[in-house]
Amino acid sequence: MHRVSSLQTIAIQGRFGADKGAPGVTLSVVHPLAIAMVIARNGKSKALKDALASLKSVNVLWAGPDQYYVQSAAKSEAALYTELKTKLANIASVTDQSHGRITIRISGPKARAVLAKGTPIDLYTDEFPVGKSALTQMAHVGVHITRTGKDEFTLSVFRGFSESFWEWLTSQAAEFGYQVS
Amino acid sequence: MKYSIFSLLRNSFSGHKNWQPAWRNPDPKPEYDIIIVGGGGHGLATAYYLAKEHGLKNIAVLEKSWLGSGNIGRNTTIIRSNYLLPGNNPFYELSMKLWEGLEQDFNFNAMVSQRGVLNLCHTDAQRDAFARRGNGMRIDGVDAELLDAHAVREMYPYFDFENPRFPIKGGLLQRRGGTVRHDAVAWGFARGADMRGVDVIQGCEVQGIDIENGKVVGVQTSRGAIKCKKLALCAAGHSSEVASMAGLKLPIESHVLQAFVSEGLKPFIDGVVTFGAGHFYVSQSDKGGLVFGGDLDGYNSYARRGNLPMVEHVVEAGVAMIPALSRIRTLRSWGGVMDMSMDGSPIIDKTSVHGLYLNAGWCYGGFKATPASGFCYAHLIAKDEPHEVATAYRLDRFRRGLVLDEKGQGATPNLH
Amino acid sequence: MLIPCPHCGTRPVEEFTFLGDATVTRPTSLEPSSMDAWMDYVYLRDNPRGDYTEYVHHSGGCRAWLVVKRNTDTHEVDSAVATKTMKAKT
Amino acid sequence: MTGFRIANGGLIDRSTNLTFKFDGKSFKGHQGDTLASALIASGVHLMGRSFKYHRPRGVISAGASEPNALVELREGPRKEANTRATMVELYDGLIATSQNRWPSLENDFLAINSLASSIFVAGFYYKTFMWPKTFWEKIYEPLIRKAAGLGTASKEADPDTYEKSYAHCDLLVIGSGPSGLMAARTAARSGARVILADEGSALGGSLLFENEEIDGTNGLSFAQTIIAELASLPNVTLMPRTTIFGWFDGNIFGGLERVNDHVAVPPAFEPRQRYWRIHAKRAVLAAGAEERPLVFGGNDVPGVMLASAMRHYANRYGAAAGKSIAVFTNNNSARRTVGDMKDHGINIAAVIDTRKNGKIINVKGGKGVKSIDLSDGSHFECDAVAMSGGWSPIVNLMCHRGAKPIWNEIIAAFMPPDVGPQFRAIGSASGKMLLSECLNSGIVAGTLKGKTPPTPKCKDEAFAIQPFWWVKESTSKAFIDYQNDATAKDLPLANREGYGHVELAKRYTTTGMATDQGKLGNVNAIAILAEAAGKSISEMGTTTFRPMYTPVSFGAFAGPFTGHHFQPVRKTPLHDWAIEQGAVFVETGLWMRSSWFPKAGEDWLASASREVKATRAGVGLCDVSTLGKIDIQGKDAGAFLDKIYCNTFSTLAIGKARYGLMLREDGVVFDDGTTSRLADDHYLMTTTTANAARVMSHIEFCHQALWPELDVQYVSVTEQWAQMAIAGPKSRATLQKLVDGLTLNDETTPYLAAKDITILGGLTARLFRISFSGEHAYELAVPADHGNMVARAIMQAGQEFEIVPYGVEALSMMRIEKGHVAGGELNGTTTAGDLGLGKMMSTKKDFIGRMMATREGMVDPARQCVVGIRPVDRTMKIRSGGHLLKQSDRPSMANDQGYICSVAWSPMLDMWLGLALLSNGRARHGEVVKVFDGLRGHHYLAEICDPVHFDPENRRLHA
Repeated sequence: MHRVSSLQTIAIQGRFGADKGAPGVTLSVVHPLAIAMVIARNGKSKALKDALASLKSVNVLWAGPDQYYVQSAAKSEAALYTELKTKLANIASVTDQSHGRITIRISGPKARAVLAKGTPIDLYTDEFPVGKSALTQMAHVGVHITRTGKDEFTLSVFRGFSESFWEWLTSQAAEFGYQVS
Repeated sequence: MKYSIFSLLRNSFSGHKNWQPAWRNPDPKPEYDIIIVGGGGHGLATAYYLAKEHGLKNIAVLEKSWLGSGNIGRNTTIIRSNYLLPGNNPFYELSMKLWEGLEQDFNFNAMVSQRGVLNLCHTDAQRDAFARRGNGMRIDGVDAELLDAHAVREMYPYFDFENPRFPIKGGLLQRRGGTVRHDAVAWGFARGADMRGVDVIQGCEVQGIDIENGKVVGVQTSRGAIKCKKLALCAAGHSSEVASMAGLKLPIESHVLQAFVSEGLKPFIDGVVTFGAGHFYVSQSDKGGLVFGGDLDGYNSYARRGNLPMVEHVVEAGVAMIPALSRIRTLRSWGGVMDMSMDGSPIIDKTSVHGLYLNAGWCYGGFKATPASGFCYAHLIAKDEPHEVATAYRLDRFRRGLVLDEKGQGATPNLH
Repeated sequence: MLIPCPHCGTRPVEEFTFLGDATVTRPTSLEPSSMDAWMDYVYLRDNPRGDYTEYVHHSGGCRAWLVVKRNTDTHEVDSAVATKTMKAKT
Repeated sequence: MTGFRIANGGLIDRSTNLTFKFDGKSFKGHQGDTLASALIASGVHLMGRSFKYHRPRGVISAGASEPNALVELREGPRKEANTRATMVELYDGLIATSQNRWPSLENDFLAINSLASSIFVAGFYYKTFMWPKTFWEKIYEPLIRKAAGLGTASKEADPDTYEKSYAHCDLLVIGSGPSGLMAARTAARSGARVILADEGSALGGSLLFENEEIDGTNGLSFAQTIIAELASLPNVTLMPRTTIFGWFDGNIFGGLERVNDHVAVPPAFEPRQRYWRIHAKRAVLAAGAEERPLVFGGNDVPGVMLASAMRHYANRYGAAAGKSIAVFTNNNSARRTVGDMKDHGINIAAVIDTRKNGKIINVKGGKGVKSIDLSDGSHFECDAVAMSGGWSPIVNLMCHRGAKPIWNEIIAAFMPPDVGPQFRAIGSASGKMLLSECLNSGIVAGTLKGKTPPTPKCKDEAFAIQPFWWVKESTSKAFIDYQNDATAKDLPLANREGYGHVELAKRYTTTGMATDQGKLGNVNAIAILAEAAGKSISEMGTTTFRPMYTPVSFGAFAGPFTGHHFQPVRKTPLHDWAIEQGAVFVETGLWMRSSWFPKAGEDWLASASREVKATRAGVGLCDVSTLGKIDIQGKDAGAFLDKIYCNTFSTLAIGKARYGLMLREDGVVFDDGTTSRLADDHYLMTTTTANAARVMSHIEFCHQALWPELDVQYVSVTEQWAQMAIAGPKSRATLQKLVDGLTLNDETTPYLAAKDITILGGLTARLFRISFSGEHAYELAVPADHGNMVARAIMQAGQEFEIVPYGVEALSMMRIEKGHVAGGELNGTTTAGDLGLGKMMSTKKDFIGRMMATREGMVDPARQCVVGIRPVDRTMKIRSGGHLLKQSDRPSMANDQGYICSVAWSPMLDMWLGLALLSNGRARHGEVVKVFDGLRGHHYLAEICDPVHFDPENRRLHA
């Protein structure tokens, strides 16, 4: 069934903010996305890590002690959930969060400068390399952040905050000029 | 020398060379009937009322630093008697009545200024709670008014009524609330106590409490041992430390509370206003600075300084309430150490040690209580029984399940 | 103030929530005679000036509860350990 | 020199002509000027009036410590009071107005205060204005308030924006003078991440105006070369116009960047200012030293200024403070002023050195210097006086965490304390008075690894000082704190009256409490107070240094979180549907909830009443997505819930829901909600909207800190599910149209059933048969992205039953009709017993709050407990917050019996009714009490009854 993102009518494509040549950042909403939270059962930390390592065509992102977001853009949320339930039985608790979180990708030369207006995490490449995920706060909202490239990050927030968070993010990007794609 | 315009004029002719010290600077005597630990507002007020109301003379107030260096010297100067619970209301109203005659009483202008305290509400639930509180005041004849948004706008048209996150729906106003020049309260009580024979001793730190057979007999201080018949602890912020010298453990944690002042301005805001959708309250001193504050920093601390997150938290709320604050500048921040009690209410009581009394746990509401706290503590010390308006402030209320929890937060001191 | 979260690395105080003394232990007895111990647990605190051991929640991060050793005078933080790890060791 | 503009040199661009207005009069200046320098170059010295005596005052410094030249900058909503003219970069069209004067700066009526100054000594107001008592608020105080204060703030909303940002570095260098530049370059060359911040508009510090020679070149080009190198390095961030205003725990520094204060209006999309939180592994304080005024009669006459400020204006801005200048000093740094002024062709009328040839006793002149009288009886004409009382290292930041500075006899100044390797002072901020020492200390501090590079060669000028604190022979006033008009005589007076401790003297005389926070005057004050008290300066000590080093705008601290963005808005998955239905929203915490759904002409009461009636008659749909939902799994999930709830959940059957009540450890009710068992090891907890976050933290604490051995995992799923209450006798028929392959009846879906189903041909959903309204009702949860679509489908399905959307107002009416407790009763002070739920507390297990709930006060029968209440006169409106009295009792708190917590209009019973907390209330059903609502002038009789006003037998629930 067709999923409607909470930013469907908010994140309108186009070029916004200051015009200083190429946009400082590009923003896009990653939707639809299947997301499951998996949390290791008692004493199963290692077993879960191993099991997750063997999964195919999913992203596994650290999301707290013994907790991970498993993401897939290709699978349906039901398929991902069922697969994980089966494969991780007795190893982890699995919860569908596909609809609970909105994921936004931010990329471009000013991505770090925009995010520094929100998070206290040092996003300097040496300190926060590609592939690393962290949990933090930006603009009074809890954010799960992952570095996906030298100048590219994904941010995920609770669905209900997504519009408010989008407004903040775009207002902070405006001085550099931004593209929504 | 009595202070008045005449004494001031007289002294101006002699180049102000003849002013006498506002209080003596006595050395401690070997023994007192009553020793009060802590030369802050409450300690000095206690000494003053012991002398004035109970005719007791042989009293010392021991202050480890300079007079008024504790929370009396680092608060936001607000007075009010708009409490919710039956155990609190009469006490704070007594305090308000004492404030109203205080300056003439101790012959010191502390600038008691009743320009009103307005608490804003932003939801129906908050308004209901204000109605309950306001009626709890009115039922005892204390002034309280419930304002709607229109009435608030009449008073403060430049608040954010147009584009707020949480619209102002009204407020609870106590017109008799206001501010007092805080340092002057300490000085006035010190002068008043001194004139009545109390020894106010600065730079005298209590380092030990001498107990024999379950009874207090004296204290060890940085200026030697001093004997006493009764010992009254009054060291808010540090009550746990002082009480531990007598082997007592208290239902108290120490927390830091920041406050701020802006650069001096021509009249900007007349009364005291508290924001109901965030932690912010503000008033303007006679000198022109906006005095404002908010919530505790949140962590246990004995440091008289805070950190940036609470500064932001408070100021965000301030600008949300009054957008015009934006271009005004914050001049200075400071921090005080609060006795945060487990139910957010104070303790005025005897302890399990004979002759040892406790006045503690004022959280961040101690300033407005200063006169009543001194008055009731003096009553307790002199008569060995609580004053009728302070009966809810007993130490055994925790054990008995009779806590006085205005905010309904339970045993989490940093949430009160 | 910075707190070295064992899961997230060093983060500033704005991401944390403080609960207070972590040296108190929840009694197990439900007998009326254990009321003193319960009073101690729920209400009474040493409230030391100086070294302090406290429960801290990384509420704005990984949401782990930590036991933090911190000085209440200087605010210097000595260590932060996840409560789960601590309890598992004892 | 034309007028007071020196013909050439300096860092101003003489090819630009900027026009600006001061007090309505037009002036011209150049790019690179400050407002102060442009006014001085225009021959204007009178820039302000003092606080108490309204004395004419001119600029005294060239930087952030300026106490006198404060102006209202800009107009309308952008007006900023108390802006230091010395820090304002000139831009075309600038408008500034002097302040604290009436009617004009030239002729200030309140200068009359000066005549009464023999009465207006320190602390005079504590001794008077007490009689008659009522006069304080009516007469004295309003006059005082009007006269006090400095600038007038705008009351309009600020049109500009502000930002916040974090920064991280290996080394933060505060100040970009000789030592700061060396530290930054040395660290940067070794690859460290460096931030160089300076309060000034340009980097370079004292090298921007002092004549120095370093490495064979002049100091300015030496600085410019280094700055260019730093600017080219990717690991260096240069932050001019950035004040580091505070040092905080964790070596975190607060900074204020004045991004666009140097232009009339910020460019589009750019903030006015940006507030920085800088996390620095190490930092060095290279803020330099502050020159001190000397204390002598008339040291406040416009035209008297610091010797270094005078050469700052001349060398950097080409602005001459006068044509004939007297120099007054106690140290040899002022020699530079003499030399520089001569180089600019300015006459030196006299050089008075306290170490050699006496003192200035009085400065003559009202609104500008005319002449000086010396201690030897001589008299000189001059139009400006340069003074130097020595140099104070700018130690402020290093003292922000409680350390005290240390008095040094040799340089007669307070030195920064040792606060550890994370933060060190260098250069003149550390008391180094020779240029070579400053350069060297910067290099040493910048060497984070490897060998220390060599120090550039330079010419040093020897420094010597003989402290001199107060020309006591002066007959006119000698000022310590310029802005607050504290004079030298005030300090001995304070000591005489018992306020001799430095902190008491500060408070009594207000010395150091002005907008400059004693930057210029405090050391002089301490020295004079020490002498009066017979103590050494070291014994006297300083007052406390606190943030902000220089004042910071509220706007910067608030950043973008103002107005509607004060807190984030949280929207439910049904928000769009609710808008389509015409919802009026209400803030509930951060959530926007639909409150009522008015039809044309309806107010909230009419709308909500109609919603209730339609729901109770047919079917209604309510968005309950905001309730907290926590997914709890694990083999010990049931055992864990038994600890959290006072009732038992481990015995709950799979596929069933149960109402749960949780207490705090002190025995008071914490939260309630319905929790379902979805599988053997899987529960779904719901919490109230208000407590959702707190319950989650509580669960995390209980598991991680108390019972980590339990195998339990939990995660919030509040946002995953759109949840809808479908209530009313036609709810089943409505829902039946949506569900796939399931006949809804009491067998398949009994009361309190909880099951996974699919709807609309395969959409995952969860169905709960639970009710808050008292009706036969369900809650249906679907994944959030489908929320709006499903709500529309339900509306479609219910059309034949005249389905209505209902909001929280209707919800509240129905729950009060049914006597269900909510926020008004779950107020953090009520026990399970108070709420009539005492029997829920299990006696067979430990749970949070069990023991404390048994204390005598918690089980006292006289406690206030929940009852129903209705007016005896059924036509009367009642309101929450009224207090309850026995009919025979007079109003007083002592007689207080309780209060009304929640009220609602009951559309079903056609009257106002409510819930109240009443002492021993359960035994008092049927009693008539007096309601005291003095706040709204309303006193009436009300009847106490069972809290369940409507359908007490719960027939509708099971219908």
